Amino acid sequence: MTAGTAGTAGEKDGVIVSVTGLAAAYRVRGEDSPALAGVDLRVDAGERLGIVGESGSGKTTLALALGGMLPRSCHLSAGRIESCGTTVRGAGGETADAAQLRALRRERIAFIAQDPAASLDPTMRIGRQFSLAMRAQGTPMTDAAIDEALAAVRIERPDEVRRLYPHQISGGMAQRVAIAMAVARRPQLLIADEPTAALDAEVRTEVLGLIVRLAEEHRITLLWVSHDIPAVRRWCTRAVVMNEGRIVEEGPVGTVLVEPEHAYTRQLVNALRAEGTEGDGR
Amino acid sequence: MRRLDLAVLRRRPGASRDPLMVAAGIVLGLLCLLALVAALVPFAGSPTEISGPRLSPPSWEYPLGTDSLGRSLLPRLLEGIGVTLVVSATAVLITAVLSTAIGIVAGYAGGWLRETVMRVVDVLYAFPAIILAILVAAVLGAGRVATVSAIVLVTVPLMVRMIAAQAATVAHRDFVTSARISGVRLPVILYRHILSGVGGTLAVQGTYALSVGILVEGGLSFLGQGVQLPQSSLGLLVQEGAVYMVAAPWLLFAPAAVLVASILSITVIGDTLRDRLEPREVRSLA
Amino acid sequence: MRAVLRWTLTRLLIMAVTLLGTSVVIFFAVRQMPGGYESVVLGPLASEEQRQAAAERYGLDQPVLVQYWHWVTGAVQGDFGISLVSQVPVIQELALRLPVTVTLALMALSAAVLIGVPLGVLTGLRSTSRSGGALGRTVAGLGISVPEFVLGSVALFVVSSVASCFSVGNLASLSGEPATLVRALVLPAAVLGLYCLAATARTTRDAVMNVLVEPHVTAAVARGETPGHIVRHHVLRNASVPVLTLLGTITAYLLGGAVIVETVFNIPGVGSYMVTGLGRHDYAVVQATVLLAAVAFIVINTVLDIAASLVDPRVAAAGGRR
Amino acid sequence: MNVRQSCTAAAGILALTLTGCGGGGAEPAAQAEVEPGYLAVADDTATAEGPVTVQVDYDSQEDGGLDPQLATTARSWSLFGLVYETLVTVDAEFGFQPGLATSWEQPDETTYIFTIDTSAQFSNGRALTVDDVAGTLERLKDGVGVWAGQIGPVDSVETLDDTRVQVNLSEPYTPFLAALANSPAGILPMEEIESGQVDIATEMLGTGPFVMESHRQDQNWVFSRHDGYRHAGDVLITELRVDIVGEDATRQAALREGSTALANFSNVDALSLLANSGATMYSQQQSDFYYILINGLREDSPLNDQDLRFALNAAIDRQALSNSALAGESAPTGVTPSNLPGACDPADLPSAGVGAEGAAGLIEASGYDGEPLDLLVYNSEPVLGQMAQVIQQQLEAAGVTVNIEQLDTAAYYERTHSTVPGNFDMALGWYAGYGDPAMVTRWWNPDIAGFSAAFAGSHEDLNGLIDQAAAESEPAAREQVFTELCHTVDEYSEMVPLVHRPGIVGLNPDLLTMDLAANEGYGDFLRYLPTARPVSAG
Repeated sequence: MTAGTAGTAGEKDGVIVSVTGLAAAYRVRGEDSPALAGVDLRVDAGERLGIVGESGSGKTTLALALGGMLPRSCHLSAGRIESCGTTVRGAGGETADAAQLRALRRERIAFIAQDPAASLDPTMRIGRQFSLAMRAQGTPMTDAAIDEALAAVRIERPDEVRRLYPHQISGGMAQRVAIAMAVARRPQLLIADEPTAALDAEVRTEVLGLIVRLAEEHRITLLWVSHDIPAVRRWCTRAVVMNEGRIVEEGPVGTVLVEPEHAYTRQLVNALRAEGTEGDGR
Repeated sequence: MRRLDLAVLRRRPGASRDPLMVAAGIVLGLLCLLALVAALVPFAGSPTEISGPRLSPPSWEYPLGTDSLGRSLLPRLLEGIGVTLVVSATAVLITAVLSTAIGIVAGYAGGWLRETVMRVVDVLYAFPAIILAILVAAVLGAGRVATVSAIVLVTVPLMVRMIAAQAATVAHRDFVTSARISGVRLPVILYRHILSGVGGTLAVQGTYALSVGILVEGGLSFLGQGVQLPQSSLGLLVQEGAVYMVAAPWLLFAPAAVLVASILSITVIGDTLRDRLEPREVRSLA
Repeated sequence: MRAVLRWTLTRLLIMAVTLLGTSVVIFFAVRQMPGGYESVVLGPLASEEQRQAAAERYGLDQPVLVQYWHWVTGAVQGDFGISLVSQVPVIQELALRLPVTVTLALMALSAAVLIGVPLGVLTGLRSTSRSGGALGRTVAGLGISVPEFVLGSVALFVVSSVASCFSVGNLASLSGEPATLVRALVLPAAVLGLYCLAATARTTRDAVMNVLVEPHVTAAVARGETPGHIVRHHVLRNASVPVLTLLGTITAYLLGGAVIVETVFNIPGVGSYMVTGLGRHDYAVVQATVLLAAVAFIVINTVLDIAASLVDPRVAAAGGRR
Repeated sequence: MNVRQSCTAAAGILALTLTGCGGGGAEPAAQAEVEPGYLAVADDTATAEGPVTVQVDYDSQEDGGLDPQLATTARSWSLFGLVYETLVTVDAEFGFQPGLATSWEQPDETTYIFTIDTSAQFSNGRALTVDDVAGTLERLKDGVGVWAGQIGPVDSVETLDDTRVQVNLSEPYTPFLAALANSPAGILPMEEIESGQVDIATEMLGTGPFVMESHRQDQNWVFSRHDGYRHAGDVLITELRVDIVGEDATRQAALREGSTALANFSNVDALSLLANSGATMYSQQQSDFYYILINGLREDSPLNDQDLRFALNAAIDRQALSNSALAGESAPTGVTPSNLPGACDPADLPSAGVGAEGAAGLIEASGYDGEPLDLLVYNSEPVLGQMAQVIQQQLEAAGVTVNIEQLDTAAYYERTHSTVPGNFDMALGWYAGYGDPAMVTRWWNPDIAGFSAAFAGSHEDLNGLIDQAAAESEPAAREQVFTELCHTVDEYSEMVPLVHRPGIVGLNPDLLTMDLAANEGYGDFLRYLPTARPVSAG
C-alpha cells in the first residue's frame, strides 16, 4: 500500500497539496455529470490560495476532494491527490482508507464551513463542543485554554460565551468560534469554503481579516474557496480561476484578478465589477 | 447549485423515479379505478344481493367466495374500497379546507388569535384518536356522518398545527413583507403567498391524514360503530372476516390485504411527497 | 436557563387550560349521547317513577352546570362518581384496571424503546444505501399499516389453535400479581408493540436522517471524528426530540387504553372499561376513562415538552414548538 | 369410547367434509339429542371434584344490582339462579318439578298450596321458613320489577303452618308455576332483608348450590360450593368462576384452548367455527324469539294502515331469514313460542300463506307511496344487523325501500320505547319466550306491558284473548285460544314474531360433562351447571 504513506517528502519540499489530472463526476439519476475535468493544482506551504469561479465550476468539489470529503454520489475517475503528505488518491486509483482520511482531517487539514451557526451542534454548549473537538484529536483542552483560544478570535468575554449554546450567539460570533476550533488544532492546511457567505458585509471583512491573521500567525497554509473576487484580491497571495471543472487561469492575485489573460476570467471580473459590490458571497 | 453535502449525507433520488412511489401510486390508482368502475358498472354483481350459499370458498361464480349471508364478496369488497376511500377522502378534504382556513389565518395573524386556536386544537389533540372517534360515534350515532366527523376531528389538530407553523414561517419571508408594505390587500396576501407557501405541508399532512382516516374507519367498524348496513367498508369487511377466519379465511384476507395495501401505499406516497416538498426545517425545529 | 424556566411555566399554564377544556368537552359530549343513561340501566321495561328515582340517586336531575361542578371538584380529589351499572365507585374499578393497562403499556413501550429506537438509528445511519433505505421504509410502513384489529384477531386464533405457552382466552380474571400479569399480557403487548415499534423505528430513522444532513454533523466529519463519536455525541441527542415526542404520544395512547386490543383480548384495562361504559351510557365511567386518557396525554406531553427543552435548548428559545 | 365422544368425532368429520366440499355452515354441526329432551347428559362416571370456569357473553347490569326480583335479562336470571332457588323448577319438557317446594296442590283454580322443603337453609346457616317464601312473593307482587307482571294476579299470600304457604290468585292464571320457576321468583332471606342485615342489591344470600364470593362488574363472578345446600352431595364443582367475555372470538379462543369449560355464543356460526376444535357444540332451541316492531302509532305514517303492516309482515320469509342470517339454526314462530307445549303452528298464520308475490300485491294495493322506511337494530347483537339485511332484501323484492339504522342500545330504546309514539318505522328485537306460551303473549297488551304502548295499540279483542290464554288451563282449549291469539297478533302486525333465537353453547368435554336440555325457556344454559361434573380435577 502506497496510498497515504507517502511520508513527509511533500512537507520538506514545502508542497502542501499536489493534485494532478483530477477528474470527478456526480452521478445523478443514473447519469454522470462531470464536476472536475483534469485539474492540476499545487499549493505551497505558507501561501494563501484563493479558488474563484462561478457556482458549479467545481471549486467546492476540488476543496472537498483534498480532504477526502466528497459525497458518495461523487466519484473520482482519474488523477492523483496528495494532501499534507497523505496520498488521498494515487495515480492508479488506489485511495486512502477511512482511518487515514480521518487522521488527515484530524491532524493536518481543517475546514471552515459556510454556515457558521449551523456548523455548531445546537444541543451543546460552546465550551463542551470545543473540548470534544479537541479530545477527538487527542489533545484535551482546559477551560482556560478554550477561553484563550476564544480570546484569540477576539471574543470578548470568552468564559461567558463558553457557557452559551450556539443559538444564543450571533452568526459572526459563531463563525469566530468555528475558526477558533479549526485553528486551535494547528492544522497545516485550512480550507475555508465561502466562510463568510452567511454574514453581513461589516462582519465579513472582520472575520476574513481574522482568518488571514491567524493563518499567518500560526503559519497555516490557507485555501479559500470564494467568488468574492475583490476579497480574494485583498487577502490572498495567489488565485486559481475555475470554470466548468477546469483551472482556466492561475497566478499571483495581482496578475490574475487585475489583468486577467483568459477570456472567462475577464468576464468574471467584469461581471462582479458591474455589480459594483464586493460580491454578496452567494 | 452548491454541493456542500458531505460523505455521510444521503442524496435523495428523484421522487418520480422512485420505484416504491411508482408502485404505491399504481396500487392506489388501481384500487380507486376498480371501485369507480364497480360503482358505475356493477360488473362483479350486486354487493347486497343475497344469492349464494353461505361462506362458500372462492369459485368462478364467486371469485372471492361468499360471506355469512351468502353475498358474493367481490362486489362487496369493491364497494367497500369505494366507501372507505370516499369516506376517508371526504373527511380529509374537509379537514384540509378547515385546517387551511384556520391554520393560515392563525399562523399569519399570530398573537392571541393563534394562541386561542392552538389551545382549542390542544384540547382536541389530547384525545387519543380512537377514543375521540368512538365518542363522536356515540354522540352522533354510528354511520357515515359520524365516521367522517370523527376522522375530521381526529386529523384537524395536527394539520392546523402544521399549517399554522408553516404559515407563520412564510408570513415572515421577505416577499410577504414587501407585498404587505406595497399595500397588497390581506386576502390577496393570504391567498397568493401564504396559501401557496403551505401547499407542500398540506399535501403531506393530507396524505397522512388519509391513512389515519382509513384506520379510524376500520377501528370504528370493528367496534360496530362504522358505516350503516348493508353498505360495506374495508373496516367492516375485515371485522366480519375476522369472525370467520377459521372457516372462511378468504373473508378476512382479501379485505385485510386491500386495507393494508392502501394504507401502505398512502404512507409511501406521503413519505415521498414529504421528502420532495416539505422543507426540512419544519421537521427539525422551527 | 431563564428561557427554560419561562418555557416550563408557559407549558404548565397551557396544560391547565387544556385540561379544563378537555373536561368540558368530555362532560358535555357524554350528555349529548342520544338515549340518556336510564334506558340501558333500567331497561326499556322500566316505569317513569323508576327513571326519576335513578336520576335523583345519581344527581342527574340537577342543573348541568351544577353536575359539572360536582364532577370536576370530585375528580380533582380522585372521586369520579359511581358507576350507574355496577354502583361501585369508579375509582375503585380504575384502581384495579390501571395496573393492567400500565403493565400492558410498559410492555409495548419497551418494545418501542428497546427495539424500535436502535432499529431506527441503525437504518437511519445506513440510509445512504438506496435499497436498504427502501426496505427499511417498507418494513416500517408495513408495521404501521396493519391495523391492530387484524393482527389481534389473527393472533387470537393462531395462538388458541396451537398448543402454546400463552393463554389468550382467560384474561378476564387477570389478577394483580406482576409475574402472571406480564406473562398473560405477552401476546396483546406484542400486537400493540409491533405498531409502536414500527412507528418508533420510522420516526427515529427520519430523525437520524434529518440530523445527518445538518451542517454540524458535516463539520464533525470534517474534523476527522469517528462515526461512533459523531453518532454518540452529535446525532443521538439531536435526533431525540421528535422521538421523545412520539414516545409521549404512544405512551399516552397506551395509558388511555389501547381500546381495540383490550377489546379483542378481553383485557380488563381502562380502554375496555371505556368501551363497555360507552355502550351502557354509564356516564361516570365514560367521563372518568376518557378524562384519564386525555390527562395522560396532556401531562405526558407537557413533561416531554419540558424534557425536550432540556435536551435541545432551541426548543425553549423558539418558544412554541407545538 | 362413550356415545358422546363418537358423536363428537362424527360431527367433526361431518364439519370437515362440509368445509372441504364448500358446503359452508349451512348444515348444523351441532349435536342431536342424546336422550329425549336432552342434547347432553352428564357422564356419571366422572366423580372428581374441582373448580370450573365458564364464560358468558355479558353481565347482569340492572339498576337493581343483585336483587333477583329486578332482574330483566336472561344472563342475570342464569347467574342469580346459581344462588337463589325457586319453589318449582322447569324440566326439559316444560313440566314442573319440585324446587324449594317439595310438593304443591291446587284445591281450586285460584289457590295454590306449597309445602316447603324444611331441610333447605340459606348460606348463612339459617333454615328456610314459610315466612321467607310468603315474604318473597309479597315483595315480588308489590315490587316494581318486570316480573311482577309475570307472576300474575296474586291476591294474597298466607302461611298455613310451618311448612305450608298458600297463594290466592284473584283469577285463574295458568302460567303461575312457570312464572315461579324463574329466578326473579327466587326465594329471598326475608328475615335478613327486613332486619337490614343484608342488602340484597349488593349481596347474595340464597339457599342454592353456590355462594357468591365476589363479583366484579363486566369482569367475573366467583362462586363457591354451598356446603349447607340440601343436595350438596350432587355438586362436584368446588369453585365456579364465571368470566364475562364480550367478544365472541375471544370466547371461541378460550374454548378452543381449554381455558374455559363452557361458553355461549351469539353467532350461530360458532357451531361450524368450533367444529374441529375439540369442543362439543350444541344448538339449544330456545323459546326466545326475534320480533319486528312495525310502528302503527306515528302520525302521518303509512304504517298506520294495518293492511300495509300486514303486507310487510307477509313479505318476510321467515324460513329464508333463518337460513341466511341464522345458519338454519332457527325456525319460524308465532307469538306463542313454537317449541312450547300447546303453541300455535306458525305455518298456519294468515301471513304465512301470502307468499312473496301476494305480499307485493298487497303492498301495492295498500297505496303505499314508496317512501323509504327505516328499520332500527341495536349493535350489541350483530345478528340483528344480519337479519335486518335479509329483511331489507325481502322487502325490496316486495317493492319497499328500507334503510337500516344501527344504534347503540340506549339510542335504540330512546326511539323505540321511551319516545311515545315511537320515533321509528320498524325495529328488530327479541323477547325471552319463558316456559309457558301464555307468558310472553302478555307483552302484546300495552296495558300490562307499558313499554309496548309506544308502537302498539291496545286492542280489546287481542287483550281479551291474552287474558283468556292466561286463564285457560284445559290443554285443548288453550291450544285453540293460542291459535286465535297468534292469528290476531299476525293481523294487527304491530309486534310481529319472526324466528326463534338460537342458543349456541360449547362444552369442552375434557373439562366438564353436564346435562343440556334441547329446549330452553329462560335462556338459562347454566341451568344444569350445579349437577355438572368436572372431568379432570384441577
